Amino acid sequence: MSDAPVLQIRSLSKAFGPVHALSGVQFELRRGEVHALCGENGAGKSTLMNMIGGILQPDEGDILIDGKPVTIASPAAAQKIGIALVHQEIALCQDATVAENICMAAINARRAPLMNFQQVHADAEKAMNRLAPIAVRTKVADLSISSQQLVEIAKALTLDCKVLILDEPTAALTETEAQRLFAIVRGLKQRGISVIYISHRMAEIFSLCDRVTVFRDGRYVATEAIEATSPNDVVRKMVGREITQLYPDKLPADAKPGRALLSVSGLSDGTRFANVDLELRTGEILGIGGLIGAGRSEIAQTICGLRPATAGSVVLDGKNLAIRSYADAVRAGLVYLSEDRKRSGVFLDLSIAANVSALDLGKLTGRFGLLDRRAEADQATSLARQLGVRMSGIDAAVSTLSGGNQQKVAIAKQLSVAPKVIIMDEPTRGIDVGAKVEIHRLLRDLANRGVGIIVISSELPELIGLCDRVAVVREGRIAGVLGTGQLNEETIIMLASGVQPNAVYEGQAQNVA
Amino acid sequence: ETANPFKCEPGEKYVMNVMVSGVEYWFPVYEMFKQAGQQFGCETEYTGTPEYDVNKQIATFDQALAQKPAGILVHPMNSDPFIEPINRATDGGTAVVTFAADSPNSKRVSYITSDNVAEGTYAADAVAEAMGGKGEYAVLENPGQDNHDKRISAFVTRMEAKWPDMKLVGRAASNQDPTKAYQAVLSLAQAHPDLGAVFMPEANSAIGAAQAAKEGGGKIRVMLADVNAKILDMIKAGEIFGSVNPNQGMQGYMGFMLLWLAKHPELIDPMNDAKRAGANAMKVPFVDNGFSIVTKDNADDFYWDKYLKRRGTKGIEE
Amino acid sequence: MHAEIKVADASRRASFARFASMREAGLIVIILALCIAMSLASPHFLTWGNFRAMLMSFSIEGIVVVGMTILLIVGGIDLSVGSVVCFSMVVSGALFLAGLDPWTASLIGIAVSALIGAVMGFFVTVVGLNHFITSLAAMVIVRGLCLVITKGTPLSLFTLPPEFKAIGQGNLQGVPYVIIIFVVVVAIFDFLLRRATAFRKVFYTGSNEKAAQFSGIKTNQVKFWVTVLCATLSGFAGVIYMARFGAATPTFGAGMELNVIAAAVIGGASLKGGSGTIFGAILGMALLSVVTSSLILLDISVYWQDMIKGCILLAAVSADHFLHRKKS
Amino acid sequence: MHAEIKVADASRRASFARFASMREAGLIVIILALCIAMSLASPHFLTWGNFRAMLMSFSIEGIVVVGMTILLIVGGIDLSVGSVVCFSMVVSGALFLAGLDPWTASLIGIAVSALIGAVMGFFVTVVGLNHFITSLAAMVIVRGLCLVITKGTPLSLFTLPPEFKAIGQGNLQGVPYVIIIFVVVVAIFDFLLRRATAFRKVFYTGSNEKAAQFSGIKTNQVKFWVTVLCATLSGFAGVIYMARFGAATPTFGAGMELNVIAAAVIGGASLKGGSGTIFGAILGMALLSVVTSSLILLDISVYWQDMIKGCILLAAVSADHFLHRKKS
Ligand SMILES: Nc1ncnc2c1ncn2[C@@H]1O[C@H](COP(=O)(O)OP(=O)(O)OP(=O)(O)O)[C@@H](O)[C@H]1O
Ligand SMILES: Nc1ncnc2c1ncn2[C@@H]1O[C@H](COP(=O)(O)OP(=O)(O)OP(=O)(O)O)[C@@H](O)[C@H]1O
Ligand SMILES: [Mg+2]
Ligand SMILES: [Mg+2]
Repeated sequence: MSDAPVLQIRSLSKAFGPVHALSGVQFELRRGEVHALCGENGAGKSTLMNMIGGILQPDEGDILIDGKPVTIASPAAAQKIGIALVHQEIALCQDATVAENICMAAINARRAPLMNFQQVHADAEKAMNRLAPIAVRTKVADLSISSQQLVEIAKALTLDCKVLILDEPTAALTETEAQRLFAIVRGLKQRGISVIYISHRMAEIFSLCDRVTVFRDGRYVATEAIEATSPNDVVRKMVGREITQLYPDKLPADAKPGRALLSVSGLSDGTRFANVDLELRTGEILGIGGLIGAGRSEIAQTICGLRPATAGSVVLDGKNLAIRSYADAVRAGLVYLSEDRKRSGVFLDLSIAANVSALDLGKLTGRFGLLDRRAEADQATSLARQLGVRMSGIDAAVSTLSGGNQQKVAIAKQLSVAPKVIIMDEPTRGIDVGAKVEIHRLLRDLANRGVGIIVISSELPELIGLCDRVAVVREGRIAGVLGTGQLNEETIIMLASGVQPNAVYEGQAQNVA
Repeated sequence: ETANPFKCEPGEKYVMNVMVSGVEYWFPVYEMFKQAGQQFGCETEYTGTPEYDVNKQIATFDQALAQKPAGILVHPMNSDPFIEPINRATDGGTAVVTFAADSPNSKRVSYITSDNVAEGTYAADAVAEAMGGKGEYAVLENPGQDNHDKRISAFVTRMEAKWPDMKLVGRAASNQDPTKAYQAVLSLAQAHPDLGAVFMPEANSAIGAAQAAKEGGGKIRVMLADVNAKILDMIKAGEIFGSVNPNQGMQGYMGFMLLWLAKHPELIDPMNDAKRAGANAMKVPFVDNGFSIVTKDNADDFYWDKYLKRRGTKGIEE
Repeated sequence: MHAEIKVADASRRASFARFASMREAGLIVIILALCIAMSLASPHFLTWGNFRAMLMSFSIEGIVVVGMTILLIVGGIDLSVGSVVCFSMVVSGALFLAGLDPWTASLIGIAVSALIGAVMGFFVTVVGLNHFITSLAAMVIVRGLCLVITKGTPLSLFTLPPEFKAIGQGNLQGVPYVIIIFVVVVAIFDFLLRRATAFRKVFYTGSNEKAAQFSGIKTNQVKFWVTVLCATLSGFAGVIYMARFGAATPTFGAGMELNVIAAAVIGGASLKGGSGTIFGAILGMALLSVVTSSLILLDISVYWQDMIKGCILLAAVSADHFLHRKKS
Repeated sequence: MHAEIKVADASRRASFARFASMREAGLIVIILALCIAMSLASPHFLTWGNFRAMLMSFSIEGIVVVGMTILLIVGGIDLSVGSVVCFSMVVSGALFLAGLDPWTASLIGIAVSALIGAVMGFFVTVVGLNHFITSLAAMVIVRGLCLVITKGTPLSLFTLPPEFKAIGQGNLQGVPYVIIIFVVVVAIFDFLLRRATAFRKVFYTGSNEKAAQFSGIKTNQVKFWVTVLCATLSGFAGVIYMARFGAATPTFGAGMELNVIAAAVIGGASLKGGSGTIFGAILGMALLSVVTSSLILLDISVYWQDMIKGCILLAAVSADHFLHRKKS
């Protein structure tokens, strides 16, 4: 009996109307292993996890726990048999505190008629502090998306489970938090808990996991031991082709610097950041790095007029940008891609086509102020093809897309206009390797054509591989700007945290222990 | 030594209390209530809730009572809910008279109204006579409001009793809403092409009903109770057949008298057991203020704004 | 030849599929079913007179439904529609009685209605109150204004010139102008809501206000103008009511808001914003109207009418829900 | 000694800060300000008689507000409360007239109200309709039932035994039982809503139903029971009204829903669910009541009452909004 895998999936299928999300897949999770699940966006990873977590029901096939077939009728049922799920899409009660969100399952199971808030706060604090020092009495609505992601993880960690599913937990996290999470996962593994780990970051998979299973187009492809395979191999199985060049060529080191497209000087918002100077030149891709909560998003949003500034100036293409609202910025040719796609990136209930055209309706407006629906459809179709959005059609609601494909729609929306400068906040969050390469190539093409590109990213390899220069933000100030020659993980981490990299990791180790 | 006993003490105040206080039915009542008050040298006040809500009306009644007036002339929206407040008022020395609707089980001293049954009965006779005692008719109702229900049932009862050839072909609820009345009459006219008359117990529905009747070719006689400027205009134009209108003025004037008398029982030395029984010797249980039939011929005399202009008063605002 | 049949068949099937996938299909089926049942039960049901009566009974309110639906889509709500309808009647009527010609008076009536919408829009967008509470206050205030202006008595507008009354009472070759106006307004706004760029922004704002802001849409402007539009359409409806009834009653339209919102919700609008169609809302209105007049036609006792009406409503909405859910 | 003062000062400041950060602080300030203004304007305002009248006017409705607030928090709404209040009166009254003792009759009245809640809960959770449309249908159906049972005429319950009537009309050393019951119900539910485990689930469900489900909360059960609770409290209120009025009128409670919802929303509940407090909702109710009775005390012309009432309401809500926003 102890030989039986903790969890086994047998020829399981699931269809959403005409879309076959999964067809006859299999999967096996052994006791105490960390098992990676890989696949392109829309391969069916989250769908499978949702079925294991009791949120969806399979059309066909079996789920076996400890060798016995089970029906997992609801999330509650899943919890009862020891399955904890960290969702790809953040699902927290915005009006409740962090502590209550973390302890919600416990509160639900509680027999005592009255709440014991002290206990809840203490328990939540304990779980939260293992990951990041987020005050547990804050309302979730007041947290940034990355902090919410951490809360979501902490929430799962409080559950007494034997299978922990992590669906892209690090998509919005920086190195520091990710490392803490890995340490925790390793600790769980030691205690015999099995973990399913979904991620598009190959480095993480190869440093953390024991085995890897690959899905493609809703079908099972292969399962390998990590030692027996390589990142390239996994990518090939996922994408079905070889990816030779992960990042596009950068500007040659001796290239003449272009003219200044966007200059920010002395920008402050009075609370989160102060005295920010930035300059973006034609032809280059400027990266912005930093820890969670450093204020990168706020800086970008303030530049675009999405938040008020208290001091400083922004010059766009030689003209002083006096904007009162984001609409002015868009008109002036400055657009921003939000990091929080669910809250401010996409319209979940609207069609893909309508989402793509939201940023510039004027372009699609024909005579009498009517929308040219053919032009809208053409635009959506071509951008969706370019970005490889897996969908049933451009009329489908965005809510029916997989997480990564939703992100692609959000990017398509930005690309639908022809701006002078695009600021992208975590653009490749949740996007698979193949599509990432495609998006990076697109950004580089745009840069070469004179469009200014600023990329905010928490993924260090992306900053280093894609950007020509990286500005690092620490506690609301620019800690330094690194040129091509200086770009490496250690330097960025050092600037971002203000400490030597080794010290950072030691600190974490202590925290975890 | 008191030359004229029919005078108020300084500060003696009489209040009139109603629900849906913004509608005009009450205005003539209060107007005469006020005139009587002035003749007696009393203060008068018009209070009530603008809403159609018994709970809110009781709140305004209680508030008025908190100021310890000499008497309250009240139109209790529902009879029984007012028992407790009226009794509390009476026990505290405030006289209470009900008008147009009663609270029979309370300790109110008097009740003054026009006779709803007589109104319904007359309306039935008028309609049936005009139709030669033969034909189809329908009624629009406002189920749940007592005086309206009484008028309707009196109307129907009279038809059945005295006019056997008049056939009731439809009852619909219009709930005092002109658009609902409009739709109801249009539908009724479809179902019953020979419909010759429709009766409703209030004026709001009549505006819609008359319009529908007019669009249906004017064969349907619209009969109602109560009037307003629009109804009067339509009566004069022949678009409405007629209306039974309570004598609101007398309701107010006599209402005041009844209150005043109830407040001053010492004026008489009753020749009965009232004193020994601790009862109010001035108790007049019921007064009928009568009603008028409004037709083309007399409609001109019922315009409220013309009356106000002629009298030079500000109506309920004083 | 065989192939041809297949093609025809396929195209028929395709157009059926398109019909079935419409949000409104369920409602249409239910209303038709009710109509068939009714025409079996009453010989008077399937007559032009009866349909005309039903149409007349909801056409003017239907104009208010149009505004409400758009407002619901943007995530708002307007409880003041009944009061504004009344206010527009009262203002126009009073101005007419004061000597203005009825057309100018009506225009002013509609304009002040729009102004009320603008004030509500101000409180919603600038002050930051929600639509519910703002329009609730407006409902009370505007009703109060009606009382102030009329002093509680209906204005009799008997002297309105016939060419003005014709709007509400006349007809073009048997089709009342009211119905024509209603159909035109519905058609225009249904079309605009599906096709016009400006109205697309209404959907964006209602679906996800923050995402709309992050797409450069001035959501406050959108909400403001939709609020104004809803009040303006209410004002327009008020003027038509005035022409129909030749009167301006200060209590007119009380309780209308619930009926109008119910129609929109039955027709697929969500109180949470982001969805709804005008065609659907009008079908919702039609459903309510068919039920009401059926009960009168069948001569159901007034005591039972409410109960039966509510049950039919519940059954219809449940059926629609199932038809719609099976589809998706 | 200097240090002591500082400590006292700090603790005073802290408790002030705690007060100011309460969601309800703004409303309390506004109501107090209104009361002070009123007591300067009218000598009758600051009397026990007047306060008793104000309290009495909203105590029973306040019990309905409690249920509505909880339902709003879970993301629902109940338009049928007025009808259910009436239904409970009518059923209990009819049973009493049929010979049952009033206590049993009342229990049955409350039970059938709960049953109505259960039916609504069924349609919401199992069939999947939304609360708005379900409760709208229930409002019409239940009102219809009241008419059917009473045949449209009020039931006179003059013969109710005095010990039963005392619930609605009696008092304990000058404090009416109605007010005592109201305060107890509010205190219990306010406490439970803040502290009870079961009621926390209401907040979670209303805030994000999916997230709550993911945590194992059976949100449909939560919604079902809250719907039942709201109807049950309405039924309870109906029984008290019956004791107070000694009558059961088939039209009672019409329009109550709007007032009740308005109170909850003024008190901070959101129609989108997830937030609201009972204390706040009761303050909302109190605000509405103080405004109404002030106008009557000041002997404002009825033509102007509505308008002024609406304006004060709007001003108060705006002020509250600013006070609250400044805080956060
Ligand atoms: N509710 C739904 N309705 C229709 N289609 C759906 C729905 N949910 C998922 N799908 C489809 O199922 C497929 C698998 O989606 P899933 O979310 O499992 O992908 P994934 O592997 O998790 O991708 P990602 O890496 O982007 O998160 C996709 O094609 C998606 O469009
Ligand atoms: N009170 C709040 N309410 C809503 N959103 C908030 C709030 N505070 C911060 N945010 C959002 O959080 C984001 C800022 O995130 P954060 O403070 O973590 O800075 P950051 O440097 O962008 O970090 P990261 O992007 O890595 O999360 C912004 O998008 C901002 O809109
Ligand atoms: Mg996924
Ligand atoms: Mg960020």
